[in-house]
Amino acid sequence: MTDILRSWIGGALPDWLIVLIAYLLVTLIVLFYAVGNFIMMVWAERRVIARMQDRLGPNRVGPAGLLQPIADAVKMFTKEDIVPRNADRWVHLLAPIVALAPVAMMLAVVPWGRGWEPIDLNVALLYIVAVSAVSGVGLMMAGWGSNNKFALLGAMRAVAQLVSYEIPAVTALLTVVVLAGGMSLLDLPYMQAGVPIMGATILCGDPAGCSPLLYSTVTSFPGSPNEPVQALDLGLGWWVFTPVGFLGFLVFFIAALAEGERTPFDIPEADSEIVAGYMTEYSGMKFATFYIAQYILNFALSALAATAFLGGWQGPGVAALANMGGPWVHVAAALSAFYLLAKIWILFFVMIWLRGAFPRLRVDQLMDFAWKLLLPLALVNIVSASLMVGLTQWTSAQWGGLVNLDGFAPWQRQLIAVLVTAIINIAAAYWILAINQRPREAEWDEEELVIAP
Amino acid sequence: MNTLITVLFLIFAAIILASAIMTVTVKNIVHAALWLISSFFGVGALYLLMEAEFLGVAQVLIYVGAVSILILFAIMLTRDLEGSQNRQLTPRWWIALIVPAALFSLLIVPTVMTHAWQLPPPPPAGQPPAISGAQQIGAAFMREYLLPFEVAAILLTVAMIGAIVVAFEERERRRRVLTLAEQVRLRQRQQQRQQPAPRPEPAATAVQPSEATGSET
Amino acid sequence: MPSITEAVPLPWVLTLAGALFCVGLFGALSRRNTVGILLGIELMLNAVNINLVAFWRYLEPNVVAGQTFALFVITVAAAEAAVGLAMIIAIYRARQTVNADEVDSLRG
Amino acid sequence: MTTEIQTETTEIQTTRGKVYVIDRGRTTLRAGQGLLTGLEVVFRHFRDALTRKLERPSQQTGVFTVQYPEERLKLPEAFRNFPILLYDDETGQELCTSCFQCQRICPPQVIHMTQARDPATGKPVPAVAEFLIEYDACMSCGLCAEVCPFDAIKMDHEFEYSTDVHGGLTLNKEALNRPISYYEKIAPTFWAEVKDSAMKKLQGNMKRRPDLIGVAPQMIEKIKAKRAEAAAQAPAPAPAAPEAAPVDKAARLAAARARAAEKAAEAVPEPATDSAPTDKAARLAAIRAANAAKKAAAEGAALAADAAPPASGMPADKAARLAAIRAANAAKKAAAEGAAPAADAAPPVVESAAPAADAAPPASSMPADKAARLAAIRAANAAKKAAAQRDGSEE
Repeated sequence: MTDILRSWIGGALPDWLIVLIAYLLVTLIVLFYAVGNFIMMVWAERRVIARMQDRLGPNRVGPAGLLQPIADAVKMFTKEDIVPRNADRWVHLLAPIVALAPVAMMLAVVPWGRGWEPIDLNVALLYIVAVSAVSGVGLMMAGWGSNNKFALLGAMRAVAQLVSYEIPAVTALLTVVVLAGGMSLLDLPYMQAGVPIMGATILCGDPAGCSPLLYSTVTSFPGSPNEPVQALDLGLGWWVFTPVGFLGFLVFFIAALAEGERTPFDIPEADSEIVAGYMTEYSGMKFATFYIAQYILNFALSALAATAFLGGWQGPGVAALANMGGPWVHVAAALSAFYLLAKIWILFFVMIWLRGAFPRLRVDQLMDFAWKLLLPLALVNIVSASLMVGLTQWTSAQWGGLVNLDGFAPWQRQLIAVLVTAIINIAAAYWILAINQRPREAEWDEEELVIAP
Repeated sequence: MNTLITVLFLIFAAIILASAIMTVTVKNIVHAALWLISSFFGVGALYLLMEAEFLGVAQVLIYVGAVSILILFAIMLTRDLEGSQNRQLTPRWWIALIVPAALFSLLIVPTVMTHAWQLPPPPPAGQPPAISGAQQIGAAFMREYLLPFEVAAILLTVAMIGAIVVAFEERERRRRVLTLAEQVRLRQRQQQRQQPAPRPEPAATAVQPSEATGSET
Repeated sequence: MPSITEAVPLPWVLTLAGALFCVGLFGALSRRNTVGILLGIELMLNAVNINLVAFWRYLEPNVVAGQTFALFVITVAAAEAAVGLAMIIAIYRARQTVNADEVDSLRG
Repeated sequence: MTTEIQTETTEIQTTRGKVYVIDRGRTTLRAGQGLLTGLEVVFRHFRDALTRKLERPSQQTGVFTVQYPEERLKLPEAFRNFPILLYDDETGQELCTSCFQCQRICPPQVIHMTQARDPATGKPVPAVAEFLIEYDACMSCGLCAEVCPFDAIKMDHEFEYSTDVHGGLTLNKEALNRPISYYEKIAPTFWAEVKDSAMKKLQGNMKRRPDLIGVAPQMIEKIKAKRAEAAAQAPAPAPAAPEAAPVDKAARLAAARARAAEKAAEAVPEPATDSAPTDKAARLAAIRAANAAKKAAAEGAALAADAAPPASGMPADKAARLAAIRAANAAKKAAAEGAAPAADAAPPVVESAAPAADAAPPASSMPADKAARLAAIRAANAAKKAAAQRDGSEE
């Protein structure tokens, strides 16, 4: 963007101003993209959940009810802004902003398409995690500043949930860090080129005879410091197809559900128990701000899950188009952006689906689930990820002579790694599920049991 | 460009100091904690300005995302104390003011200003200075700082266990609430125990409401 | 690429850190509320971290010692906050107060 | 998917209530299997809701939404929203007689009415002059419709009354009026139950309403037009049989009346509870009275035919009166003749005579009505006297 602006306005403006304008423009574009998606998500959620409940959903405003979010927005704008008399005015006012701002900041580092990256931050994954943790402060402020028991209770629940689910989420993302050998989000889609399960390990035998439509230059298969190679590239080497990536994706997605306060983890705003949680005392635009924050958080988390595990913008045809060069590169970029958007929306559909299917968890179930199931699985997964990297890339010297895979072709090593990690992960999943089961009837100690009143 | 950085530094410094002063002076302890968060943010931004990206992000993650949330939780678990009637400062707070003020004006500023700092020579033009990032930090932790790293890990574990032990609220009994199915199963078992010789017809095992209340025993 | 080393002299940064430390010290000394004391301590730790990072950036940008130590400080701060707050909660449970003045007996 | 459950059900009392335990044999759920089943069910609903509409209640998936303004569910007949007033399609006569029953019973007191008065005499007429219902305060209890003896007020199915006019929900008679055919359409079985009695009562009331009083406001113009039309057509056939018509009419009327009397006598209601003979005697008396009435009517008709100058209903009226008197006499005689046990049955006789007398007056003229009532009263008195005599002689 900076370069384009430089070429347009050239020397008319000082360079720093051009940089500033470019950043502002990119920010605006990303924010509008997110808000546009938010609008569509609100509409889609209502329509889809309605169909799941054998209803039609909003279909009056505009074609198929598409303008319903606009109508809602108008309603929100024109509503009275009510601040409870004993509320802490400033905290009450700032809370929605503090909740929304970090969520919007998360969008800055996501690569939205091939070459469409707002910011290249080399600690992007950590940045996303850090920034998403900040919104907890906003929730706490909302709960405390409202001077309302329900709000405070909701805020405490929300923050407790956010903090405890951050740990499995971060641990699952660590898998990606191990696989990628870095925390930059930009490299992740490039590393997920190739074919399912095997990744970019099926190399071109004869560099001259490989069609650029099927083969592309891959600088590294996961984390490898090797020379660039020509590998078969269908844009499908997503990590979710490997055992490590699959388990990591599951854990991360579940944790993301909890962080985004989606059903079945919508305990903080359980409307049947505590009205609307921390949003109880909010109305009008402030409420809308929370609402937007929640949906954009879901959007960003879906984007992160898609980028980290589902190949991001990677998809069939992107590499081929990019290899054709010239204007096709832009077509490839557009196609890749579409792929990412499609993945985000599929994940969002799953979120709606889960909301349609499952009831809300209790708080203790929620905590049990995070600490007794997700976290052990994620920890085991990190071990698997390390093994995966070691088996595919380390030389026998790095292994200290324990394992010698130097003579194998990349695809053979990949296959071995996939098998080993699959065994480890499946065994671990069975074991952890088994020890988490309720005690069998034969093992009941009747003194310990309490019959619910 | 340098002016921009200077201005940014001054802004961040102002945010940090103003927030810190508010933190130690406001009456409402929740507000103090919120001002502290603002100060943490300023420090994080300063780290980014000093090109310590990893540290800046870690600052936000740990201080803002964890420590301040912990503090807010603690405040809210020990409520009714931030009432404005309560004096927030000790009776001899002016002594507490004199000591840091003296420390700052008599010791820190003269030392910092007069000391001859041996700054490394600026790198040759057009070549950015080599700045260590996240990867170097990771490598350092695994090599020369392995022992401190492990100690830190143990410290964190100890802190976690300690925090749980200290704050643990002992209940009379840890109990598990049965699901309805389990409750039914339990009834059946108790029933079987009460009737060691089960009657032949299965209908007899059906529990009548009056029996189930335990009047038989 | 401009850097902070050219734009801001090191003493400024160190003065900022010193000022922050003194503010934190004042907070830790003057507050009656134990949570308030903890806030002051957090400020002081942050001041130290600024110093460490500044020294790393200005004096030895190639050596990660400064950042590493800052990370250790953060670790310790987190541990301290966790244990300290747990203690505050325990004290509150036992005595219904978090005032440092009133907690003057060594008996639990 | 019908799996038959062979094992018997046991019930177990728990703290949360009674639980019926069905042993379905061995079922083991693996971890997450239940969750996946739930997802599958929801997805099936989602898929089917995209493709089809729920048509039969037996279908479990598919959109069941009714898109209200365009599509509507058929309302059940007993649905009640706000009350309406009925009027006769043909004559435009309202069924309401302003008896004030509904006004009295209305719990929120939203019904208000004024009785119509004859402009000539100033006397009240069994018709309503103005009728107001405040729909906005109506609670749709339907008591007014329950209590109405003339089936004039009924509960409507219409429920779309939103308005932004303050006071726009206070409806007057014109707004409340609906033709009977409308009510018959929305509640056919309900109307069929009350149709006959309602129409009969209306016939009775119509006689006591001079001119256009009691005609639904929206029908007045139509009725006038119809009358004008009828007037335009009437002169043509009138000269052809100027005499025969009225006489004929009177005769037919008398016959009808006699038949009615007969019928009424046959259908002697409850009072004769204790003994069959009494009943029989009473019926006998009634039949005789009817016969007498018939004869009298026939005579009267003849007389009328003789005596009547061509035109109006007055002579016929006279004849009718005569017939009534004769009927009364006959009844008196019958009562006197009646056996001792008939004493108890006297009221039925009176009753049977009264309808006959009531039915007597033609058209709508007051005097005739009066005369008939007089005759009836006389008949009743005679019967009573006869009964008293019987009683006395018995003792």
